[in-house]
Amino acid sequence: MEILTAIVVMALGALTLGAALGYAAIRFKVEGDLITGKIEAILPQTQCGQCGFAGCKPYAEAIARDEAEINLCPPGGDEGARKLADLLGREFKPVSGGGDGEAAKPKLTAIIREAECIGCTLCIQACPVDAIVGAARQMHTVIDALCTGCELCVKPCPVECIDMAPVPETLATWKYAYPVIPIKSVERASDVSHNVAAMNDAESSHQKVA
Amino acid sequence: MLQKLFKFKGGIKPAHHKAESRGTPIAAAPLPGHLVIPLSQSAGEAAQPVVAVGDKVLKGQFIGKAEGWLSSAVHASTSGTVIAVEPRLMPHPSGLATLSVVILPDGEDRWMPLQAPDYKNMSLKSVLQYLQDAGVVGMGGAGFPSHVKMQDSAALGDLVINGAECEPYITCDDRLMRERAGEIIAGSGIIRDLLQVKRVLIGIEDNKPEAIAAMQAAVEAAGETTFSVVAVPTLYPAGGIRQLIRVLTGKEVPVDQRSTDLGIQCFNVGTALSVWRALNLGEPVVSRVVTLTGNVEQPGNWEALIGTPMNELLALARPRADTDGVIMGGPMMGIPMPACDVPVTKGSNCLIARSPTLFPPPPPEMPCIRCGACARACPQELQPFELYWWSRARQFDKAREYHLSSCIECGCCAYVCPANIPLVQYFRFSKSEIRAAAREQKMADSARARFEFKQFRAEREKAEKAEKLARAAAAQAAKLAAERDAAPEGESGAVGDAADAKQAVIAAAVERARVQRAETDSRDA
Amino acid sequence: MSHYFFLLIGAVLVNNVVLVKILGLCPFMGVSKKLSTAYGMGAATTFVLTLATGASFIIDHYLLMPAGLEYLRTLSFIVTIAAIVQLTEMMIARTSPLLQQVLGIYLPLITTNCAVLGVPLINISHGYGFMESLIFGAGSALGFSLVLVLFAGIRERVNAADVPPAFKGVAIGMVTAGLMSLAFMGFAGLDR
Amino acid sequence: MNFISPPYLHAETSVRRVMNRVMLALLPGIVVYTALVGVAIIVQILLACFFALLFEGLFQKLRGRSLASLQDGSALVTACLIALTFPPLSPWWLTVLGVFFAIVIAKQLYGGLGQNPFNPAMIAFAVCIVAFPALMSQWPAQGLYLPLSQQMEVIFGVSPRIDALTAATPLDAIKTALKMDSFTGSIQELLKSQSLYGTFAGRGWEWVTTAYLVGGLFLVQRRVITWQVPVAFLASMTVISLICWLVDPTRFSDPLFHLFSGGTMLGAFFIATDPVSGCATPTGKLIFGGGAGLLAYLIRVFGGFPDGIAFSILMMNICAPLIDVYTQPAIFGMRRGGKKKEREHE
Repeated sequence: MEILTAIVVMALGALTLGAALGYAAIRFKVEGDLITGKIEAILPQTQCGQCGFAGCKPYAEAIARDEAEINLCPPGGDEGARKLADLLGREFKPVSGGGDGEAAKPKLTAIIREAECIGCTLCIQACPVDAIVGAARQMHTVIDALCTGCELCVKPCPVECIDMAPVPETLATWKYAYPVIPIKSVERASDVSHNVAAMNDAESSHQKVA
Repeated sequence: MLQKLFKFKGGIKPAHHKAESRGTPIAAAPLPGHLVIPLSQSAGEAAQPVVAVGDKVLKGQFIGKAEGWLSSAVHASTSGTVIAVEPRLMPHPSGLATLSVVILPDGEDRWMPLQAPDYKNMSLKSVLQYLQDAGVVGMGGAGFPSHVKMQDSAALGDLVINGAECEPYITCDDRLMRERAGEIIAGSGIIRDLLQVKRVLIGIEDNKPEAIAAMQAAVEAAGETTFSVVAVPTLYPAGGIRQLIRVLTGKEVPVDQRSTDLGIQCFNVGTALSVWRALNLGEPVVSRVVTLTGNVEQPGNWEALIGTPMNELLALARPRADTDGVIMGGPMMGIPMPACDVPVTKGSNCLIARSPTLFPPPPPEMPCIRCGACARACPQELQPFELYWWSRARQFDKAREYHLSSCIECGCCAYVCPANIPLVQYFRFSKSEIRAAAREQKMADSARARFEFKQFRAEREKAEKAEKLARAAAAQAAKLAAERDAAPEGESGAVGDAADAKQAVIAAAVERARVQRAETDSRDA
Repeated sequence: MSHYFFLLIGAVLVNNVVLVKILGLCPFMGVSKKLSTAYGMGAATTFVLTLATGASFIIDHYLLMPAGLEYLRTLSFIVTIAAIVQLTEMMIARTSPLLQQVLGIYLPLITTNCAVLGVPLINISHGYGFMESLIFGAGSALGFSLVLVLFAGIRERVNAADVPPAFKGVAIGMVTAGLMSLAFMGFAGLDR
Repeated sequence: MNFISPPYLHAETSVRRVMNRVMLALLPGIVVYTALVGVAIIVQILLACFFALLFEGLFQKLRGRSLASLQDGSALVTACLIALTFPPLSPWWLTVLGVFFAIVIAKQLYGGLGQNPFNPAMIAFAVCIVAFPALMSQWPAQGLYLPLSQQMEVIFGVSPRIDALTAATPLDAIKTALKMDSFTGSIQELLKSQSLYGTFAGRGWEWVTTAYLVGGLFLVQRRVITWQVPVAFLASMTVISLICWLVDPTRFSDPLFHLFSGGTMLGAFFIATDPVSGCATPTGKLIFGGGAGLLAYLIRVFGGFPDGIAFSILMMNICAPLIDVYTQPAIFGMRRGGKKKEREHE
């Protein structure tokens, strides 16, 4: 008898709650998700596909659906993975799999050896961000400023005339280093002493003038 | 002189070390063996070279054309021959090279014909254009083009002429004010007229009584009534723009605004002199006064040509044997030079010969104990230990929350730090990382836009193709229906032939390229 | 009145649900990496916990006790709490996008928060009345939010510290929580 | 070769010097304390210092770091504070245990100097008083001066049972009396009747705390610490004890008693002022000091422990990061003249 009461009470409770929830699910339905946009804003938009998805947006959607790890994006690096971890409240995982102190891969840009280009337009089609210009049977060239370094154009080239080269440092892109005692300072030191020698030479030449 | 002065919080009082170099008058430096004139000498883009190797140039001749409004023109500092236009090491902490014009002097130091402009009857815009072409930039060190600072002159009330020279060791502005006060006042007068301001405040630290007296005398001699020479208390960094404005006017420039938003514009005394020279004599900026001091036998001030290699210039002051490098600027904010032969630029106010005894290497960095000494010393009233904490951990968002962008990198915090932490270096690191991240974000956004557009295009093309195919198929079907009796084979065969032909062309090209590469490879080997 | 006051203070500090009763550690460790999220979680928990104590009191007193089904307490409380959380989440998602942004991702986490189950059970074992239950519930929730936010403040700093690699992350968080618990022992005896 | 970066000039300061000044300021207190209870306290200090350096060194070795950090003096300051807050005749292993918790758990696990959220010495005290409440309240009976050999026996002995030699501190005595329902008299009478306790805070002990006060004032004068924390600490304790005393002078002792008994002065000038685990902003320091003083009074009078300094400071340590976040002072250009605009420019 007691068991029966228990079953009835629980069943009633479950029914009530179920009904309420079911009603609420219909009544308070919302569409759209905010999170994908936020994830995509963090991804570096190289559209390189190294994550295994066809671009940054599909990857963002996969993360939002909890179907992908957050550490699959090499161009975003550990910094990007950390931001994703923050946003999603997940545990941070280093991208490279190695220690997180590892130096990031230098940024690359594609360069077409123009003498060898046959003008097949395959690389233009492969470039996800329209950074290669040219026309059929004409020489192609990469617009440096637009290239994301995704390397997607390298494989399609039938004559293998596309190289990936590190982006040279300019005054605009130069950054101050993290303040640690540099280990390679020996080279710099010899450089300076060489220059001091030069300065002393200059001094003696001046004295000669005087 | 009876001006009410204000205070800013923080600041430090390091030993001045100005006595060494302030005693002797400014002397003209001899012509160096060659001149390396960097084309990047202003805050904007590098100037474009307008001379080629082998060209003969005269002193003051145009050699670099300004590239955009924030850029500034560059001139030959002496007469001679252009022997190279190539990237050379520049006086910058990066140790990067920039396009420079190398001139072999002919020894005559002959000016090109100079003609002073009739600036009083010119429009403001053309005066500013003239200043840009004369290469007038801030002589205090930052090298911000002066014409840009004069462009929005609306609603300006005060002009501040900065003669504070608060950094230890440096005395070039001190000497300049003592020896060329008249020109400086005249230049300031020109700026005042261009900007149409009501009041000119000349702030000079009170450890330079001779300069104050000279400037005072020059003001009286010129009969200027809008000028007041103000002795400000010696406290580093009283020469910082925001700090000087605070001391002189009591106004605090809000963090997200510029001084001009409060109706105040600020120029260095050296800049005022350059303006006077450019507009009264027609002389472009080809030289500047440089303090040579530090580990040298004969400290002093020299008028040096822009582009003089630093080691040749410093040799005039006879550096001692244990000198191991050069610092451009003062001991608080100066930049260690990547090499000793980098050229003097328009911003090189001081060269300090460095030695391990003069500036002993800092003791090893200890952990921060949050003692707060840096916060008490910070003239911007920041919390440097918090900035350090987050910068060290590379949490740049946090560093930004603690107003990293307001840091003026004056070095007060690192000066007082008991743990010897190179705080400024941490802040510079953080700032450049933040800048880089912003740049990358911008690039990523535009990449996304292009990617999405490309996808949209692909979709559209696909749709169009599908439509076309459908239409063609329909036509084909109709045709087939009409000509069911005729031979259907031929047409599809033709299509196949066309595809084959295209394949053959590509294969031939691939073959050609392979041969070509093999050739180049064998050549390389 | 003073009885209620001491009950509240006791629930917030002296018998703090996390640091003294050691309940609700999961969200305490999980959602304390950033201050902003800690605030969101604290607010959501306070809301749900207060509601849950009230609801469970009603269920216990008017459903389970009359039917003699006290042994079904745990089960029925879990179901009730889960339903309340779900309902709240749906309502918030619909009615207030702002609140949704603040609380959205934390609400489902509360379902599995043992503090939310523990506090109603403590209420019943102490024999609190309805008003007392509500105050104890709200006090516990405030205590939870308080230490969560304080903990997040410490963790933000500690995460930037030079912690030995073996102790990085949750490990040093556990040590910190232990030391906080130690400090909260100082309140022992203050509620009388 | 070191990293060369501006500024190249540097003021004459170092962490070592700061720590040395703190030790120097502790000296008057140590001297008076020694005069009061004997050489035992010196032995305890040496013991604590030795093990503090040992643990710190071992940990640094374990992490593969250089031992240079041993020279900063921070471990010694922590060790001194532990020795001074523990009962002078506590067994040696108790001191060592305290040092272990302070140096290894509270300090090195967080990365060492400058990174610990809690005051190490107070962690040591709290751990030990929770784990060994009897030993930690075993203070030598006031005025009882044991010969050195006997003190060593107590500290290093195998079975140091010296109940006869120890007594409750005045703070403890009052609390015990208040907790007893049978207690009817006033605490003034209690203190006088025992004749053990001196003029205003226990015989002799008020001189130790006065010596701490002198040392603390020296630190303030030398700018090693700022005034905010001690002033707020002492002020809040004065105010709350004054209020309670005025309400019922028979049950609550006067402010002077509270200021000069237990660890008040040591806490206000030497422990709550620890910059690492405390607040850093001026307003934050006031809140920190005020909160610590208030909590210390509440815990020592109403709580379950003989003195509340350790717990109150740990409690404020917990709050410190948050207080700092919300008491950030306006920066140059955010206050006068300018509107208080939100950050995020540029």
